[in-house]
Amino acid sequence: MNSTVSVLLFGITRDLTGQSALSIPIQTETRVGDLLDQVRQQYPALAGVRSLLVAVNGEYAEVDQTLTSKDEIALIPPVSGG
Amino acid sequence: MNSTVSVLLFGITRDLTGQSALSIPIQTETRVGDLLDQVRQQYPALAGVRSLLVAVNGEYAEVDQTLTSKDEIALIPPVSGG
Amino acid sequence: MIALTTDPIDVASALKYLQSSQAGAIDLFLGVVRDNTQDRPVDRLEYEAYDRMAISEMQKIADEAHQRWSILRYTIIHRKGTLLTGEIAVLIGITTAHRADAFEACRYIIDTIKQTVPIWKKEIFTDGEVWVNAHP
Amino acid sequence: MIALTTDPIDVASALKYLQSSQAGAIDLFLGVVRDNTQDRPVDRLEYEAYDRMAISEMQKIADEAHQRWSILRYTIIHRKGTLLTGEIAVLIGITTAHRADAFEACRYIIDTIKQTVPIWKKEIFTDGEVWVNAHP
Repeated sequence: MNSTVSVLLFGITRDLTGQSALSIPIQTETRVGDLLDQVRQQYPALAGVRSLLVAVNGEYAEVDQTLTSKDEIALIPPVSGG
Repeated sequence: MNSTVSVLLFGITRDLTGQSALSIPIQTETRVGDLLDQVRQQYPALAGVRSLLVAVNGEYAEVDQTLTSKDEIALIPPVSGG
Repeated sequence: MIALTTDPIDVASALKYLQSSQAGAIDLFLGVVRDNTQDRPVDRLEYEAYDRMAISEMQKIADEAHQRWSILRYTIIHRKGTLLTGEIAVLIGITTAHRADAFEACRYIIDTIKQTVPIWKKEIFTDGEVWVNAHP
Repeated sequence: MIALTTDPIDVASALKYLQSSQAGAIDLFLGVVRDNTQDRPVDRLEYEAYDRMAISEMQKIADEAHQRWSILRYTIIHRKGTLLTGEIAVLIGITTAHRADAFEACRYIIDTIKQTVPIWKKEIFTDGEVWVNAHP
């Protein structure tokens, strides 16, 4: 079963892509690591970012976590709050 | 040459002696340690105080510092500010 | 109390909130917007947050601090939106019975906020802009 | 800025004083009068100082902190006279470019004040009074 997830963008990732969310096709059993590979392939501009983490439903996710189309997914570039 | 110094009291030392200053006779070359001995002899009530330091002209003094009648001398019981 | 706000941070109400009948110490940390740059003066800063996650991450940090130290009251307020240099970007206030707990908890919270909370800061110059920390 | 005062400590004016154009961090520590006693509730506290020496000892501590850390502005205000529980007995404020300096200097100052500054505190109960720290 193929579907599409929306990936929220913030900070530099939004500026580099010119978008505030990306539509990324995922297959069943797509993992966080696979999503990151796909995002980097589709948006080579993101290579300049020092590190990219993924949040799933508002929590930092490990690379082997499996994604579903119901998840709220976000790319987290290096934070600079405080 | 004998003279008298006034020793300022604060906190518990004032309460124990009922005075805000003591008149203590000193000889030439009296040192801080001698003064403390004399104070303790004249006012045995001060024995209950955990520690007594001496300030000379607003500075903590060592026991071997020599006193003159012009010095401003104070007993410093354990502090509890802050 | 945890907040993410576009309004200027009100130190006086934070202090009022931090009062406690058993309070012996209050440590209040203010992170102030500073002009980091050497040659190019910063015009303003833009703070952006992934709101939902920023709040839950700040809550996790506060919960962890509660586990580690004896805290009577706390507040963490982070600003977002446009800030000028000199403005308060973050306030952390900790009320404890004993001062060591207040200092240690406060420092733990600000150090951890800077590592994990999804908030991003962009420095805006007259001739360009830079996301802080993003590049190698 | 160092002060010993019988007036209530005004946190807002201290904060105003601590502003600096290069400020990145302000750590503000408040020592609050606490009821230390288990069984006997404290009615009030009396703080007494050897004024001249208290001020010069606080100045020495501030000078030493200036040597050790990079401090932009500081204030130390100690209250004396009659205080009720919940009132601020001491305020220490440190403004720095970087937060580690603010935390470390602030903590050094309050720790050292408690060791060396000639200020004494008496707890007053309905049925007696005790000078804190004086007895073995």
